[in-house]
Amino acid sequence: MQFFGGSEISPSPPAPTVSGNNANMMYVFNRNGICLLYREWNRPLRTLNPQQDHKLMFGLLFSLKSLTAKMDPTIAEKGNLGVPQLPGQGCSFHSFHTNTYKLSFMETPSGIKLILVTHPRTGDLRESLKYIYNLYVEYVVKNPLYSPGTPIRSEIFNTSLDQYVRSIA
Amino acid sequence: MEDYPEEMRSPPVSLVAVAGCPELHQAISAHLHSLQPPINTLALPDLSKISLLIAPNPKDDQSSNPDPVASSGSAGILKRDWLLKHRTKIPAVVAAFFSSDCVSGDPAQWLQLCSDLDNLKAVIRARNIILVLVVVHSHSKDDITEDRMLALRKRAEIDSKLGSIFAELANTYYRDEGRRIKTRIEKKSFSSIELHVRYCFKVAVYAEFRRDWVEAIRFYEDAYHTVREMIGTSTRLPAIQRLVEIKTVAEQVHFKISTLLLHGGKIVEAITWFRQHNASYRKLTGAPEAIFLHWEWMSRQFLVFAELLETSSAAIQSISSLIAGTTERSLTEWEFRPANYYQLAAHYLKEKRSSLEITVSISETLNESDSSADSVVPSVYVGQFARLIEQGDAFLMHPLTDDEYIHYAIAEGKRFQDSFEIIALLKRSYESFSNLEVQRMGALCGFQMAREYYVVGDFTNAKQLFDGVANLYRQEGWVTLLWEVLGYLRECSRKQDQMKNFIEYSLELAALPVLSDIGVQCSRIECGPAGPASIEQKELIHREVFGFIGGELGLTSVTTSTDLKVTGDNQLYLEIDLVSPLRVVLLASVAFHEQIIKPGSSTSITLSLLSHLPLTFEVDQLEVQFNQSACNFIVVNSQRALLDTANDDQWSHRVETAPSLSLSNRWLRLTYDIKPDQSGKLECISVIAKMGPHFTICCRAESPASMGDLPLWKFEDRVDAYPTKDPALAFTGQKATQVEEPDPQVDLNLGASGPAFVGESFVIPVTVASRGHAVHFGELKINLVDVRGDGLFSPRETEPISLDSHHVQLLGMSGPEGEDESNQGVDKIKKIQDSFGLVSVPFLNCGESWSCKLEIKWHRPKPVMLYVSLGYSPDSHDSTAQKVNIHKSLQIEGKTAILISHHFMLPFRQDPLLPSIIKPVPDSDQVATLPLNETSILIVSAKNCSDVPLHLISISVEAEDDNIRKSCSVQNSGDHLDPALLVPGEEFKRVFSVVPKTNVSRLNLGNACIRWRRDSGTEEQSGLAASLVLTKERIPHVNLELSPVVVSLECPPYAILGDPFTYYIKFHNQTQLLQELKLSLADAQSFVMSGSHDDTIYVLPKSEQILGYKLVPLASGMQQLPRFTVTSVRYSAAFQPSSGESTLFVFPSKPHFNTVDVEGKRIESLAAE
Amino acid sequence: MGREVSESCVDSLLTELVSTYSTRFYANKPDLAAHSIEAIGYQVGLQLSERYTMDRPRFSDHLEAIKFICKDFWSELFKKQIDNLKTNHRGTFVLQDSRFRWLSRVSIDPSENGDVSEDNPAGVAENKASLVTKMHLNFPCGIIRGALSNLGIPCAVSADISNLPACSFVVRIKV
Amino acid sequence: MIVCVAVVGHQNNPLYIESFTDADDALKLHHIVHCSLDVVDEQVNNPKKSGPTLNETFLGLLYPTENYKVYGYFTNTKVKFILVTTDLDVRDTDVRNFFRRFHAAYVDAVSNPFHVPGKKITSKTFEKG
Amino acid sequence: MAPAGPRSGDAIFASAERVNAELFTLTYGAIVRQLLTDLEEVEEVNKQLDQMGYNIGIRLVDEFLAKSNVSRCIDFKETAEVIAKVGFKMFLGVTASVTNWDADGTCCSIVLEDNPLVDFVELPDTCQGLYYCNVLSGVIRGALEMVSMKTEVTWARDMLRGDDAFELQVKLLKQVPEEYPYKDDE
Repeated sequence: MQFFGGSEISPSPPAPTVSGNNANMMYVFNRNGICLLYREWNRPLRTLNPQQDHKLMFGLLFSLKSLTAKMDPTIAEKGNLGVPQLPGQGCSFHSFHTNTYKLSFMETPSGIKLILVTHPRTGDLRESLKYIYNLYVEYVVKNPLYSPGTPIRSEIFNTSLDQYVRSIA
Repeated sequence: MEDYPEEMRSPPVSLVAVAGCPELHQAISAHLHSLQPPINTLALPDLSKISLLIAPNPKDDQSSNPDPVASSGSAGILKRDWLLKHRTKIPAVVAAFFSSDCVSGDPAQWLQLCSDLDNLKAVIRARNIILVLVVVHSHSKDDITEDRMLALRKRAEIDSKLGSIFAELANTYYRDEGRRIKTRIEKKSFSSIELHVRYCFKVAVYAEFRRDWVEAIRFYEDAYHTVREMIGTSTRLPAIQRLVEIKTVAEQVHFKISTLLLHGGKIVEAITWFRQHNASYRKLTGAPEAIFLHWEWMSRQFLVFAELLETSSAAIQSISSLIAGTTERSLTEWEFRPANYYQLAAHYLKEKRSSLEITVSISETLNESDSSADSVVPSVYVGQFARLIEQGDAFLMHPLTDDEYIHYAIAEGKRFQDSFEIIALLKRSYESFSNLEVQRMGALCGFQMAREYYVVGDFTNAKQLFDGVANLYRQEGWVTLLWEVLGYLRECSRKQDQMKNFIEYSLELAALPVLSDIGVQCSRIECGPAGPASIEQKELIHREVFGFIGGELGLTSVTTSTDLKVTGDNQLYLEIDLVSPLRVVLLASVAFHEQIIKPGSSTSITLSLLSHLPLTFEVDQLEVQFNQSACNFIVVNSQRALLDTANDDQWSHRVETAPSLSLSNRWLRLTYDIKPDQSGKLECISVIAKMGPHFTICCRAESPASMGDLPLWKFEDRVDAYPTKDPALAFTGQKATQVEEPDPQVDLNLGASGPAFVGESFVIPVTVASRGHAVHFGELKINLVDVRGDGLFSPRETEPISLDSHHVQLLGMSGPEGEDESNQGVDKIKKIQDSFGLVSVPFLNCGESWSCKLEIKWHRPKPVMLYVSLGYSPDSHDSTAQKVNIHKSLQIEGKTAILISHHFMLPFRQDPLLPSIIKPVPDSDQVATLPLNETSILIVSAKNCSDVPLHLISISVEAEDDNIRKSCSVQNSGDHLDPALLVPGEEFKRVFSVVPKTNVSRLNLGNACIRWRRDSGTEEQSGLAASLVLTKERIPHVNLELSPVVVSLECPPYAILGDPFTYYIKFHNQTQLLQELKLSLADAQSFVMSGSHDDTIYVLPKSEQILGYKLVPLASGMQQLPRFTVTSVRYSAAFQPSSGESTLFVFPSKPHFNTVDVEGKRIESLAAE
Repeated sequence: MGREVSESCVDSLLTELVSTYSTRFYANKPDLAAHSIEAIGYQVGLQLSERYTMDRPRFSDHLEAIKFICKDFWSELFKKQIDNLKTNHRGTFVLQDSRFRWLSRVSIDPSENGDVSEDNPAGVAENKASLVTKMHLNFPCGIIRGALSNLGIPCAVSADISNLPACSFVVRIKV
Repeated sequence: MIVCVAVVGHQNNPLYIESFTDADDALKLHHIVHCSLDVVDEQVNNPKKSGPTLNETFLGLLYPTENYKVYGYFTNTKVKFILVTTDLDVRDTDVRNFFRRFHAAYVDAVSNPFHVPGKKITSKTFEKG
Repeated sequence: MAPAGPRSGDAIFASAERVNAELFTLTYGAIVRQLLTDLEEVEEVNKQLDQMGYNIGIRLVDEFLAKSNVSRCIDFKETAEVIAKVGFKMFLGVTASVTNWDADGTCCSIVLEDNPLVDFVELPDTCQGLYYCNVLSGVIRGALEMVSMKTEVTWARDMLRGDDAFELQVKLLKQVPEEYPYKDDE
């Protein structure tokens, strides 16, 4: 599939698996654990302050990754639990879901982590995350005003993101 | 062109001969010459002479009968004298004149005549010249006068006929001749190619005689081509001479052709023709030893053509249009410029010179035999030479061998100074180029000229030219060319031992950015004195120059073998400014780090130096100069132990030392602190570099921000860098900075009070109070500026009140109170003008203060801005020191305090009939009209429109001159009034009775004058504050009129209810005429009255008529009397007393009080309303 | 020679160029940064104009040259022409590109104010953004100026971004 | 053959001048080139005279000297190319082509970021004997 | 489930938005020259170019990953290959080759025969010692660092200095694993 004539978004986003607005929130972290983006669509109650929330989410992923890697039956030698890894090293998980929500996760070799929390019954969102990653490249990385590693503040990006997420869910 | 014989240069003119009757010749020849086309005349006293003239020469006869002897034909191409002969010796027509008496004379004469004719015919026939016989009748010699007349007449008619006859006869002759030869050409009946050429030439010439240019050109061209053919074929002469002959002929023919073409205005053809000519002969250099002949010949071709072109191109229209005309663009406009050809002529002449030199050098051995060259002369044929050998009395021409010829040619060649010839040529082209503003080609010529001058050792001329050229090359950055020129210049100045120039040129040379690869090329060039333009050469020059600078080397001058050096007694000092070509040698940029600095505080300054000399060099010391010399300082190169130099000003300037001052093509950047103590502009003027004891370069400082680019060429051996490390400074840096002035420690106060009134001289106290600063050389500047911008005075001011045209005026200023200003103030006032003042302030110590008063007078109500500025210097020692300035300004309103108004009233209950009023003339202006000799009343009122109480001193009416005062009496009723106090808004009236006496149509009463002063409280102190002010207002003039009838009404001052009184109407006729008046009396409801209401009265001249009516008041109080209207029949004008006049007060019962008093008051009050 | 490279090469180069000059070298001297960036643009414009005017007849007047900039020159650079050209006939021209490529991705979120690291009110953020954008525009301005002056038209060029991503360049010809 | 080519800046300053003769007349050629600028000025200033088509870059024959022909070319960027050749019958088209190639070479040369107006390396212009 | 393999550089280049190389080349050239005038010292210029490259690399890597569809860069060897084959192609439109690996596979050379950066460029004598293309080394360094490979990139050959090709020596110093950025204790 081909991406992005200039900044036009040409490709058709992968069809949402289930219809109905079921995207809750989205996180983007960079390799240093800085939360570049937090965006929520429906999240009824908020218990923690943003910082804690982000930290919690990052921690969850971090440990989950090492856990999954640790549990990997296919690989012979495994580092000790909690030993840091390279991004994309070892196996990694794409998503998990609880009875109330589903968390889809994607990590690029450059350590960008995309987390999309949706309704538990949402289908496979990997392509969607890829797509969002491309949005990120087009509108964030290529925005002359954006300095890498800083929180994303791009109107175009947010709008197109919302638009897209709405279309999945 | 001049070296061509005349007959070549001008078109031939027909020639006829006249013989006999010599007394007529003069007239005839004159006449013939005046013909159009003219005819030249050959005058022979008698027929016999003609045979001498045209000696029938058998050898010369091949024109008449085809000559069997081919040798003569092939001896040469053209005879040298042939053309000349036909123009001067061989007439087309011979006219033999016989006077009738010798025809009808004695047989002896007759026989004589016949014989003459015979041998004349014999002579002529040989050349089939046409013979004309003219018999001149002249009558018996008695009666002279008549004979004269006849003679004249006859002569005249003869002449007139002759003219035409001769002309056509001559034509026929030339035509026939031409035709005869032409036929030969056509049927190729000639033995040799030479003859072919010759025939063509002749035909052409004959055609020219006939002014048949087309044919002429045709045959010349034919001749030309044939000649060209001969080159391969002919074998007649030895090779060199052969070529010479051919070329010479070709040259002549070509000359003919181009002349004809150009005179025919066929420029383009001419040029193309010349091009071919040039092309076909340029390569024919001939034998090497004779090659210089070729170059000479070439040069001549160009020269001649250039001259032809020049003479004719005056006639032709603009070149550009010509070019537009040419279809094929191969012909560029430069080929139309004579300059072009001069240049080339010069070029070939140079070739000639050099080749000649070579030949000479080779053939030095032969020199001794040069004498043999003397006897060589041009032979009978064009372009041939022969040795003249003397045998007894006869000369005979002996042909030359080529060697002999060469000798001869060389000998000839040596005789000429080619250089000057070349210069002359170049000059011509140079001038015409510069006339056309074709600068670059001009420059080239200039350069070549200069080089010639240089060669012949004329350095002044050379230098001047070179300089001119150098400028162009500098300006356009043609390095290699510039290099060459500079090389010469350098040598010139060396030869003229001008050390300074020499150094300058050398430095510039050394700094030139020669591109290495061009350098390589130039090594191939036979390069000028500059040597090859290469890096090595630059370095060589560099070293040499610094040798001179250091004083080691000396300039071995040509004139005095003593070599002059840069030494103590002749110092060397170079200036480099913004336009100097030496900027590349040394460039100084200076930047202050701050644009504005406080006095006494220090700032840093960066000076950056750059040089493009090939080698880096050390400077012994730098001196930096500012406009404030106190700031100057010196930077000493620590590596160079400074010699005795500059010790003289050590003490005055501060001296910095730099580890090293080596200049190269990288910026040398030095930063120093600088601490100006004077305020104002601080600018770096120049940086002076000292190298060696006796050499200094003064380099004008430049701001990096506005640093002009170096000359066009770039030095690509360095990336261009900024003069200062800090780019910000590089873009904005300035060589000048502003030092703020110390903030003033003195107060300047303007004590202003309230608005000023027009007319009064308003006083503004100014106080200078020092706190901290002493005031030296204090100066107050005072300026009045109109707030609304429209000027303070109007030049075209008319009304007499302000005779000077100023609206607001600075009257003067008075010194501090206490001392009286009359003497004290005046000498302090330096200058007081109407709107500007300059006042000096005395010395004040700290804490002291000084004050003065400004007097300003308003003539017009308008607001004014008063600017007062104090300039002083806080320290005593020099008055020139930077001054401190304080500025104050104050806006003052100028108001009118008193408003004057006036109006006239007629006397009480008395109405003059004034026709002009009653039925006004349409165009009458609205001026009041007063009855003559009657008493009218003028009321002047003054209103205080200011907001302060004013004292009214007097109100008066002042006539402007006495005769007015005579013409009418104006006096104020009642006596002088004591000063009245007018509170704001209050109005004060004064009554004047006016009695015009003399009868003038309009009367000028003068001005209403009001004297007043501000009410300065109770206590009157002596200040000017309460000075009297006079306010005038002009009373517009009034018309006077004598009223024919005056009607006045008389009744008691008052009436009492119920009791009757009489009421008179008095008619006074002031005219010499009987006046009929109609009176109609209206009823008044408050009175009962007796008598007729309408009446017609006749009043006798100068008499008075009175009507009386009894009235009984019916009501009390102020009552309206019965109004009456009087109509004058004569003037058909009616009039009526004002209602005010016809009222009367009715008392209910008889009052008791002083009537007079009452009356007075009543009048007052009545008058007042 | 028709050679091409990915657009992001140029984009990232420019982005980096600007940030280098305006934040690393002359962080506190914006005018200096602007000057250098403009100078770079100038050289590029100079060279490009040399290249793109090859084998075409000489321009007879200023307007022709400006038109050239609007049409051929612009489409060489951006594959589109200038959308709107205005002039006052007294040496001032306004070239408007309704969708200027180099600004197409410029965007900040006005709603979101500040962030964790340095929290600055939206206003500040915004005008900071517009400053950076202006800094970017020095480059195209330089290009235009370079091109024109190489065509013998000395001029001053400024840019106006009242409504992104439209952008208009104002050319004032020096007389 | 071509004896000299030159590039002249808009201030009539030589940017590049190269002569291909081993004869020692480089200086002379410089002079010729310099003088030819007069003709260029003339033609450009009143274009009615200049080449067949108005404002064409190719100016055609500027002027013939004794042994040379001088051709001119005037770019849009006010840069002048001068060509001096010895062969006296050259077809305009050849000259045009030469100039076109030369122009291309020139453009590449000035595209060198380090190019300082002045020196230039158009080695590939030796073609066309 | 397995991530689609890397897309070919040509495909990406073909599909990507492209611009005239001249613009790019000249712009870069102008930048270098301006740096030279502003910084004067060649060494300093090299440094800055590398720094710029590094910053560009940091940004560019994401575009590279997103478009090339590369999902993991663990192995240095294959990463280098991808960069050479895909990276150079998709951005500069030229292909590079990876050669002379050292024994332990931590050092290799990326060789470019063709390089749009240096069209028209000729180094003046004064700029010897300038690594004109230093930006490239910076980019690679930056990009690799983003995929957690600390490298050292140096020039082995430079056509501007008369060599027959451009050769970048890439030496892997270490691979930095991802750290947990927060202190464990709150």
